[in-house]
Amino acid sequence: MATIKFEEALSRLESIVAELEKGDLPLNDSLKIFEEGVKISKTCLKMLDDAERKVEIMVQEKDGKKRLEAFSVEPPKEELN
Amino acid sequence: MATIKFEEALSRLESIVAELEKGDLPLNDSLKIFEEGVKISKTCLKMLDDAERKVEIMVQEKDGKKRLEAFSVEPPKEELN
Amino acid sequence: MATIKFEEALSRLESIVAELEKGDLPLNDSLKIFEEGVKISKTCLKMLDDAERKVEIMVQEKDGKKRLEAFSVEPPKEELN
Amino acid sequence: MATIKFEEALSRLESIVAELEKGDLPLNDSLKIFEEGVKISKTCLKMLDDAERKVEIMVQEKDGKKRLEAFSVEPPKEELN
Amino acid sequence: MATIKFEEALSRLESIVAELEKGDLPLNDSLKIFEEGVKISKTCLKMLDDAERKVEIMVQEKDGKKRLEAFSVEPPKEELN
Amino acid sequence: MATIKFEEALSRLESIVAELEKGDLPLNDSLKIFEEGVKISKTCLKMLDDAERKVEIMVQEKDGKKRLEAFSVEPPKEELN
Amino acid sequence: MANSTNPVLTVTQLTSLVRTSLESEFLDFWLEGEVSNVRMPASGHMYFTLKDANSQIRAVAFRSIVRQIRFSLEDGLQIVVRGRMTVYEPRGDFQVVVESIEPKGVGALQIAFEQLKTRLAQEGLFDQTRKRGLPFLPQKIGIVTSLSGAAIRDILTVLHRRCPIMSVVIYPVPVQGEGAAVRIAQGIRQCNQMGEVEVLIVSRGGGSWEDLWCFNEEVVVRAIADSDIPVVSAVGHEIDVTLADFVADYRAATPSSAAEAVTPVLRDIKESIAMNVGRVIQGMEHQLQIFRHRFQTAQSACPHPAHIIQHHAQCIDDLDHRLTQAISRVYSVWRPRIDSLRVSLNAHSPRRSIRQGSLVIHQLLVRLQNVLPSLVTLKRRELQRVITLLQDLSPLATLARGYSMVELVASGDIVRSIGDVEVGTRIRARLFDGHLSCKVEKVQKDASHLDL
Repeated sequence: MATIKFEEALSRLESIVAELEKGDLPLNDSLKIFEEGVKISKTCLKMLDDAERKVEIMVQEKDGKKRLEAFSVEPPKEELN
Repeated sequence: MATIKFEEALSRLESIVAELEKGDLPLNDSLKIFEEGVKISKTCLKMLDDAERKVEIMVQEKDGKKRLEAFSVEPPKEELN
Repeated sequence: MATIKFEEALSRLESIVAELEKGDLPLNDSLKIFEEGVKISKTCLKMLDDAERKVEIMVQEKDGKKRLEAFSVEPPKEELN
Repeated sequence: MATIKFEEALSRLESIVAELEKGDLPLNDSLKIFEEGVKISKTCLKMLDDAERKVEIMVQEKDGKKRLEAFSVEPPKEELN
Repeated sequence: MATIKFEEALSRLESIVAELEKGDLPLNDSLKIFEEGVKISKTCLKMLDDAERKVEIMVQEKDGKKRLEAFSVEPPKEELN
Repeated sequence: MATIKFEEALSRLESIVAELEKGDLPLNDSLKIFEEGVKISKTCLKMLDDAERKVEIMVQEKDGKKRLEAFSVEPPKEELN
Repeated sequence: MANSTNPVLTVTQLTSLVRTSLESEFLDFWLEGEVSNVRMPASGHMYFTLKDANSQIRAVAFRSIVRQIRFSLEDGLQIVVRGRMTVYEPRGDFQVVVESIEPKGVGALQIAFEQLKTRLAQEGLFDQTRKRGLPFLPQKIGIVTSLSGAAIRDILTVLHRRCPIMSVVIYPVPVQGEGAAVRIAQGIRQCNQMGEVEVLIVSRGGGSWEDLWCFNEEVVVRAIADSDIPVVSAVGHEIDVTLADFVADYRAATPSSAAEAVTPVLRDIKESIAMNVGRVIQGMEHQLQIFRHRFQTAQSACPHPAHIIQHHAQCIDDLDHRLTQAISRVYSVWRPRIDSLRVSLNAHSPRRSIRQGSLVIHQLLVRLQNVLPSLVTLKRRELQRVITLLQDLSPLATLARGYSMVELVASGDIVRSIGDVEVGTRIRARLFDGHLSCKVEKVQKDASHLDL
């Protein structure tokens, strides 16, 4: 669901850019969407910056229960970083 | 002041200037519209300044802490709140 | 004084001068309209003084404190009040 | 004195002079109209003087203090009061 | 005396003189009209004196003090009283 | 005496003279009318003197003292008394 | 068909009729033969000939089909194609339009594949309308694959390279052999149950047709079809096509391209955001500049009312000056007029007539004074003459000659005779210069008197 917002935010940002670049908005409206645009971009960037990579693996216990466990990337994977 | 739009104020100012330039107004009327013009130009200026400050602040906030600190040592900006 | 318009006063003064310059008025009438003319010209000058002061104040307000102080050290301006 | 108009007085004076010039009046009548003529000429002069003084005063008042002071050092003007 | 006009008195005087000069009046009548003539002439002269004094006064009043003093040093005028 | 007119007296006197000239009157009557004639002539003379004095007085009154004196030095006038 | 009534056909008409006829007759058939004359021009379509001992026929595989061929077509290869007939009208050639190509000899597996595919297709599982879009930037990705294969490595590598923040949940499953299909389907369902991921990659590396077979099994296909989470399939190499590929929302040719399909490049996103926000700021600043410029233009063009006021003040000064001039001109007209009237009045004062009157009166007076004395003198002269006459005639002259006249005192009667008196009578004797009062003493008659 957060991804939908993110996408919407990005497209909103794009339409803000288009509208501001047309330049035919009243000052107040421009200011508002400017503010909105800046906020959106901050929010988006923050989302991207704040996200932490987690690689997990679903494992099955002996009792048959399943749970997620951190998946340690194998040595060959290290090379990828 | 918040109720009048910048564009309306600006276009009123422009029509005042046009009328004053025509120069065929009675003294009293030219005084009155000059006064109005002065007021409106103050309003416009304030609106513009406010808008610019807002933009600056937002841009600085966007650009993070460093700029923000640069702000806080500028006392004149504080007075404007 | 506020009720009569400057332009009306000015045109009355012009017609008084014209009538006096024609020179065919009875003495008494000449005196009367001369007196009226003098009054009107005083009134007009006062109106103009008022207008000037008003404009000055407006401009001072517009330009803020600095000008105001600059003004208050101009003694000739004080005499006009 | 105020009830008679200067112009009427002046034209009466003219007809008195004309009648006196004809010279065929009885003594009494010529005395009477001469007397009237003298009175009228005094009246006229006074009217004119008054008018002129009034005008002077008005002009002085009109021209304000500076002129007034300039006047008060002109002794000949004082005699006219 | 005030009721008789100067001109009537004068013409009466003239006819008295004429009749007396004709010389055909009785002594008594002559005496009577002579007496009348003398009276009339006195009256006339008085009228003239009065008139002159009146005129002088009028002229003096008109011309003010200076003329009055100028008059009072004219001895010939005094003799007429 | 005042009732009789100078001219009547004179004509009576002339008729007395005429009667006396006729000479046919008794001495007695002659004497009587002669005496009457003398009386009348005296009366007439007095009338004339009176008239003369009267004129003098009137003339003096008219002209005042000086003339009176002027008169009184006119000897011919004295003779008439 | 009656020859006599048949109209003459044009070539085009005939060709078109033949095509229609062929196409409706040979709509779907399997054809076996040897490949020759393989030709693949730039269009990406593939043209070849199929032949057997006696005949040959032209065949065309259009680009979309060519892409699905999981083996390379070479001359001499025995293949089975599924296709339909058509006529290439410009040349009048009839040809097979190939729908799918399989090497000859796949046998029952292939048939089963085709049968399941047809059934599921009829159910609508492969409809394009069922396919869902992939999320733009999923927070978490699920991967259903084997831990041992190259696929997981490739996927993780690509994910990390493109989007280092991407979280992953791996559902390890066997991807070949007995029971693999069920485990794969379980993995898919499990993933849906956990609900943590936004997109799911179902994958395995390359292998033989048989190795990949579990991805053609119905349980897997249905698990994919039932998934609430969009599924990306990446099975084998590019040429390998499984039913899982048909049912997936997106078919990736390889595990790497599956990873690419589910993640954007993070750096690109950030750059795009940064660029957009830059444009937002610029746009705003530009607009502010335009407004400020417009405002400053208006403000600096505003005329100051002081000019107007000064103009008016000058006007009034001028009028004021004219006013004063005009009024003094009024006086300069009136005053000389009065002065000249006063001079005329004085010149014609009654003094002159008074003086003249007095002159006339004095003249009359002189005449008056002269006339009466001369009148009196005249009268006196007249009187004198009469008086002289009277004196000349005076009876007293007689008396003066010595006569006297006697009269009675008592009666005044003249005494004419001695008889008029007696002794003692008082008488008066008149002489020429007076009278005497006497008393008669004696009466004596005179002798000389003659009595007649």
